[in-house]
Amino acid sequence: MGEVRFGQAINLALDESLKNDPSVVVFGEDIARPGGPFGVTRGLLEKYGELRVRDTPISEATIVSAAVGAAMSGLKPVVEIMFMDFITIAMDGLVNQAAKARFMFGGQCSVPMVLRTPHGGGVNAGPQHSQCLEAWFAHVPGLKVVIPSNSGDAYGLLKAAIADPDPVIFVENKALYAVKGQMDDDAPALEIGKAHIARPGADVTVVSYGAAVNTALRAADTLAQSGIELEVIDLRSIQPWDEATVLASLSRTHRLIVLHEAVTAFGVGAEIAARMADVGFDELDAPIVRVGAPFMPVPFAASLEPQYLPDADDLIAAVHKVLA
Amino acid sequence: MGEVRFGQAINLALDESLKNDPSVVVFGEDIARPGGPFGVTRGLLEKYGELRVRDTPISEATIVSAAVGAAMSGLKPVVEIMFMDFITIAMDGLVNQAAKARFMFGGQCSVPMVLRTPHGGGVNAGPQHSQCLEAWFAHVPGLKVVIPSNSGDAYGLLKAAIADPDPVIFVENKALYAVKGQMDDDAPALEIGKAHIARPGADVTVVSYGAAVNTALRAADTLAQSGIELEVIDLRSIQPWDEATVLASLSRTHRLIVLHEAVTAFGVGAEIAARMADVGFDELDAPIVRVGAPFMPVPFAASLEPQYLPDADDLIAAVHKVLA
Amino acid sequence: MTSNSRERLLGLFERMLLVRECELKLAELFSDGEVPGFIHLSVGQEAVAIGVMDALNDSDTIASNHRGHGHAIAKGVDLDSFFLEVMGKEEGICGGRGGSMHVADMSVGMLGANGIVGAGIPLAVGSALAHQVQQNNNIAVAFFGDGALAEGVLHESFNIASLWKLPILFVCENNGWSEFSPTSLQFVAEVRDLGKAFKIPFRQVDGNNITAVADASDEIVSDMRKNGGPRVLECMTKRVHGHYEGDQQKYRDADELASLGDYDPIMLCEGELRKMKAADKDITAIRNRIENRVSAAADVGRAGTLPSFDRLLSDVYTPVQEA
Amino acid sequence: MTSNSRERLLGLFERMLLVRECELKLAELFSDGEVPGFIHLSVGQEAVAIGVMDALNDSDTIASNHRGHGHAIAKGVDLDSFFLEVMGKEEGICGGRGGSMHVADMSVGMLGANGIVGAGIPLAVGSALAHQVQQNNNIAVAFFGDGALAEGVLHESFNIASLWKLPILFVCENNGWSEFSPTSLQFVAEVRDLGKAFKIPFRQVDGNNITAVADASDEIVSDMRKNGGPRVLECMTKRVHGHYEGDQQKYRDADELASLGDYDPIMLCEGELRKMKAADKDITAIRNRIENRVSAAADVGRAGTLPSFDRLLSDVYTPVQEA
Ligand SMILES: Cc1ncc(C[n+]2csc(CCOP(=O)(O)OP(=O)(O)O)c2C)c(N)n1
Ligand SMILES: Cc1ncc(C[n+]2csc(CCOP(=O)(O)OP(=O)(O)O)c2C)c(N)n1
Ligand SMILES: [Mg+2]
Ligand SMILES: [Mg+2]
Repeated sequence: MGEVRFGQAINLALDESLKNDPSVVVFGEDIARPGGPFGVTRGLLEKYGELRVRDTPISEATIVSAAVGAAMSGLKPVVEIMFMDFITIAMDGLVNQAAKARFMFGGQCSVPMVLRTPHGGGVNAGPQHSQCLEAWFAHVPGLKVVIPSNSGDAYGLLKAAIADPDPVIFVENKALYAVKGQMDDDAPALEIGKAHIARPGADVTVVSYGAAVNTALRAADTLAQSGIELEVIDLRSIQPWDEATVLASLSRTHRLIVLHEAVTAFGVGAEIAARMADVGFDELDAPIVRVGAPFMPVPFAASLEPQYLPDADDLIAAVHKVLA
Repeated sequence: MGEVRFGQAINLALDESLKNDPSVVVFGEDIARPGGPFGVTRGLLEKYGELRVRDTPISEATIVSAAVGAAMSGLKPVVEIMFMDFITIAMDGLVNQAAKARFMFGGQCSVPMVLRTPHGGGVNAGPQHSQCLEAWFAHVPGLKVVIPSNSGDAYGLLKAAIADPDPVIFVENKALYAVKGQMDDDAPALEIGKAHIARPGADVTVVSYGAAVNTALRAADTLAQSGIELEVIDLRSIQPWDEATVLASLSRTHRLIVLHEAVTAFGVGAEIAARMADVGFDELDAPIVRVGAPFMPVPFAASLEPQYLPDADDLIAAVHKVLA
Repeated sequence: MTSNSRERLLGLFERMLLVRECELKLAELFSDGEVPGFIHLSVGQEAVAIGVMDALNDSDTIASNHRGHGHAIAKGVDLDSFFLEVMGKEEGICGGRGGSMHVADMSVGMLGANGIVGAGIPLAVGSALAHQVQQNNNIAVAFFGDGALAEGVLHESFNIASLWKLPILFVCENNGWSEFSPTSLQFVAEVRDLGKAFKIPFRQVDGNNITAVADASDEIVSDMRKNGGPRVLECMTKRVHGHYEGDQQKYRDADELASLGDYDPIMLCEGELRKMKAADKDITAIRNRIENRVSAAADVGRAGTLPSFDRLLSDVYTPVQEA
Repeated sequence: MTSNSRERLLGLFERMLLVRECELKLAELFSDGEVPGFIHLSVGQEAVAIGVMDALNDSDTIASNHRGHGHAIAKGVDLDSFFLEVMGKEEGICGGRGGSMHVADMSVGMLGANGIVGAGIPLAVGSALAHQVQQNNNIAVAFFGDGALAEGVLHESFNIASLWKLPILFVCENNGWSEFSPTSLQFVAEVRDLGKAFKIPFRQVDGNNITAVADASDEIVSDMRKNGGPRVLECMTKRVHGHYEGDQQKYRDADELASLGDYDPIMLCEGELRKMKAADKDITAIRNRIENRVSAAADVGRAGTLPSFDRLLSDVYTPVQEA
């Protein structure tokens, strides 16, 4: 299939899932007639009709809880929350209903739903349209959290998420939508919970996910010129996350950095670091360093946001720190 | 003043704050006429009247956002969310409004509000009435999170929280409400962000907060009999948390365990551990071990909940592990 | 009055009595320390659960709330499994992980009691959406109290249900109280006016009159199956016990408490049956049957095993199917 | 018609024009790449902001939404600080941290635009609660669009405001669209009927007629100051530009788009002024004054400095006062 944009890869995965499984339905704000605020759901209404592809009112709490009820009644809903920041309104359906139904009902049912939502900055959208809140969901037993870094993974992981019997939060970095990437029709199916070594390297393990993986790869290119080889691990999913792959890499490099766009404090990196400071302790030759956003809301101004967002330079500085 | 119950200490702090500051108001579900689901707000309506102490409808989202608007308009609201699990409905007011107002408005205003809410298990209240979700809020720049472990601290910290100019989530472990503890009228005022060494000890640092501190103290008593001395640090607040005190302790003991009732994965302990695996790396003589709840919703049955909740035995096992 | 209608009323009577006796038994077990946590009894409100469920099929779905024992039993949850669950036993319908506030039975379309006030309402909307997409002519029912009227999801759900013409019946069990506060201090609107605003046909019935509830439900549900779209049914009823078992209800007037007996749906139904000349022995037989059934179920509950922790982790996520 | 009413209308005209010209200037700056992020213009809706604000004092408070430039300017945010903010400059009213969707000015009771649809509504409820507790005779106003009607907080806020008789004016700016979807596919109820259900006095006005909005607001607000309690005002209006600047509006009928000019509140107001025999030179003087004012403010905006990152961390929390 060649190069496709990240957003289009998602569209293709939705299209294919709708085509192959009549129980898949898609709903969210402005996703049907208008084709989605980022154009990601374009054409689906025309192909699959109003019964299965619906625009909703601005009622996030009910949209998400309705997806849970629908999932318990035979459908596989894929719903969209337009910006991850708005998920604050829809937490009950995710946390108290979707995540717990299977467990608290003693395994009687699964809740096969996917919630797609864009996170991240880079477009000066300001403090209420840029947050990365995935750490919240990784802390909630019963939810899965998947975050692709490129078109091919977005396609494969979204198909896996829709096929998954449990509730999956599928997070799309909005700065990636227009980015092109390789997508192979005959790529093997992706499995949620398996990381991918995006670049092998012997000196420092860099664990990342989502758009930040690309930042890591850029830093790796730069550092390679001075003979430092990063091993870049793309987690692909943060709940569950692939502890074995990270530990194996750490056992080779003995140095660990975690990079993500979210606020560092109490972020996803904390769990990776904490876990490695336990099970990987004997492998560590240097402090574990986390690179993420500073502890503040995402600022709006053109001069502020780039400094706020963790970039390749920040990672390179961290690499020098763990190699010092 | 002697021994008072944890719930009564909170009542006294509310009473005193209402008495001394006319801008303090208290509202929540069943907190006025009925005196609160746990009796914590008893007598306040009678003393301070309907204008300042109000029962609300079951409208958590609006209760919390109204507190934000009121705080921006001259009041110091103290609102109650009856169980921390219900905070899922009120996230927007906290995360997108209260936490960000000061920053995104360029420091024009503060949002002096307190949200009181009980967390924790121990009363077989089941999966939707027992959660410890404080890690979410610690990840949100702009919020403070305070969690007392005993009556005296509850009193002093709640007064500090109400006096604080910024939004504070004040978390009360519901299993503590009936527990008595020392409360001194002339105790010095408590400062949010300062930890307390609840028990000094040379062998292992145990960092904890809330009711789990008492678990740690029990384990410390037991271990002391076999000559193992735990240093138990009561964080008192997890955002901000007192990194300096933890690091200083680690520099003495060289061994670190974090204990809390919340789910271990992506919990508060992850941040403490991650931070110490960075700034405290050279001090560490053993893996950092976290003791918390397993990755599942809180089960209901009498035989299940006690096993779910981390206890002194779990901590003792962890101590043996880091001393091995 | 036909013997047919008497037979029907006897059936409804028996089912209401079943709910009542189950809950009174639970109250007993609770005070004996055999029920962990807390329980909310629907004593006095049985006509709502039984009357509405009378109109439903097994393939219809319901979402309930914290006061959901009646809904669960009426929808057909096996009685033994019900007691086992509320008592926190391994053989319970939910393996003892949920308890009173989380009884569910997917096999009879009972999507769960709920610990979060209002949360069942949008779940039922989703279930109705599934019925609509699957074009299976089933309906979904949301049961909620007057207290839940104040939650925003009610408004959102009314809107979406009406906009999308979903096959959902909103049943408000208005018992005048939400916990320790009277409705008058909680909610200013009438459900009727909300229904009208959202263009959803509304009906209010005496929720303590089983015939009224059952007849209204039958009419509404057949109308829904024929014509589609949502409906609202408000059932005016009385909460007899405390908000939770053990609540002394000091916040209620003595007069109000004293009058509750006059509204007892089971007593009223029995009066009706006697007017219909139902035989004493039939009523006595029902009483005996229910008593035996309930005490047998309670015995099964008592004899259940305490769940073991080891199996728990495997139900957080769906186990991967082996190929 | 008195010269008094002509003077008043000239004032309203000038203020509407100020909002219009500011937004058109922003559109220009935006396409020049001088405004980061995205902006939502209220072109065509100016009569709502100006008309309502005409009835308010500085000490009254408002909470706004994503389409809040008009509200901010009308409430009295300093124009230079406004441009500086939307352009992301250090000297902006919010130091460039918020931008278009977060303009706020506490000194004039503007509690902020808001990026979360519906979120301003319960904030205003809280502000009204503060006014009530402080017994200061101020009122709070919530501005929101028809799209926000579908959010649950609206329902909760109507209920609480009515229950507690809070001094809050709910202003729904109904422009028929929420983003790219027409209201008819979003919300089935009439605001009027919701107001009635919640027992809040309701009024609907032609939101493109400045006199109608201003008169209604004056009457409502003086009534509120005298008699307390909430009110609902629905202003029927038109969104002329896209949802955000750059949106091509392909989803709107050509006819609808073509007709928008007929509803322009500024043109209508000018027609009204001419009927009142306002002098050409007065109108021209206003146009010139506004043009100069706006272009001066834009120049100030352009000349502003880019904020430096170092100061940011100190505003996440309130700095501790030294004793
Ligand atoms: C979101 C949420 N808020 C508050 C509660 C606590 N609570 C449980 S039941 C209840 C009152 C419900 O009243 P109503 O809906 O009328 O039901 P009833 O108890 O009268 O049957 C409250 C406030 C809760 N469980 N969930
Ligand atoms: C909670 C939330 N959901 C969705 C959005 C995305 N969004 C921004 S504006 C808008 C439409 C709002 O329509 P309306 O309230 O009528 O205001 P208008 O744009 O017409 O002025 C939407 C869906 C948002 N900002 N916040
Ligand atoms: Mg009730
Ligand atoms: Mg609109």
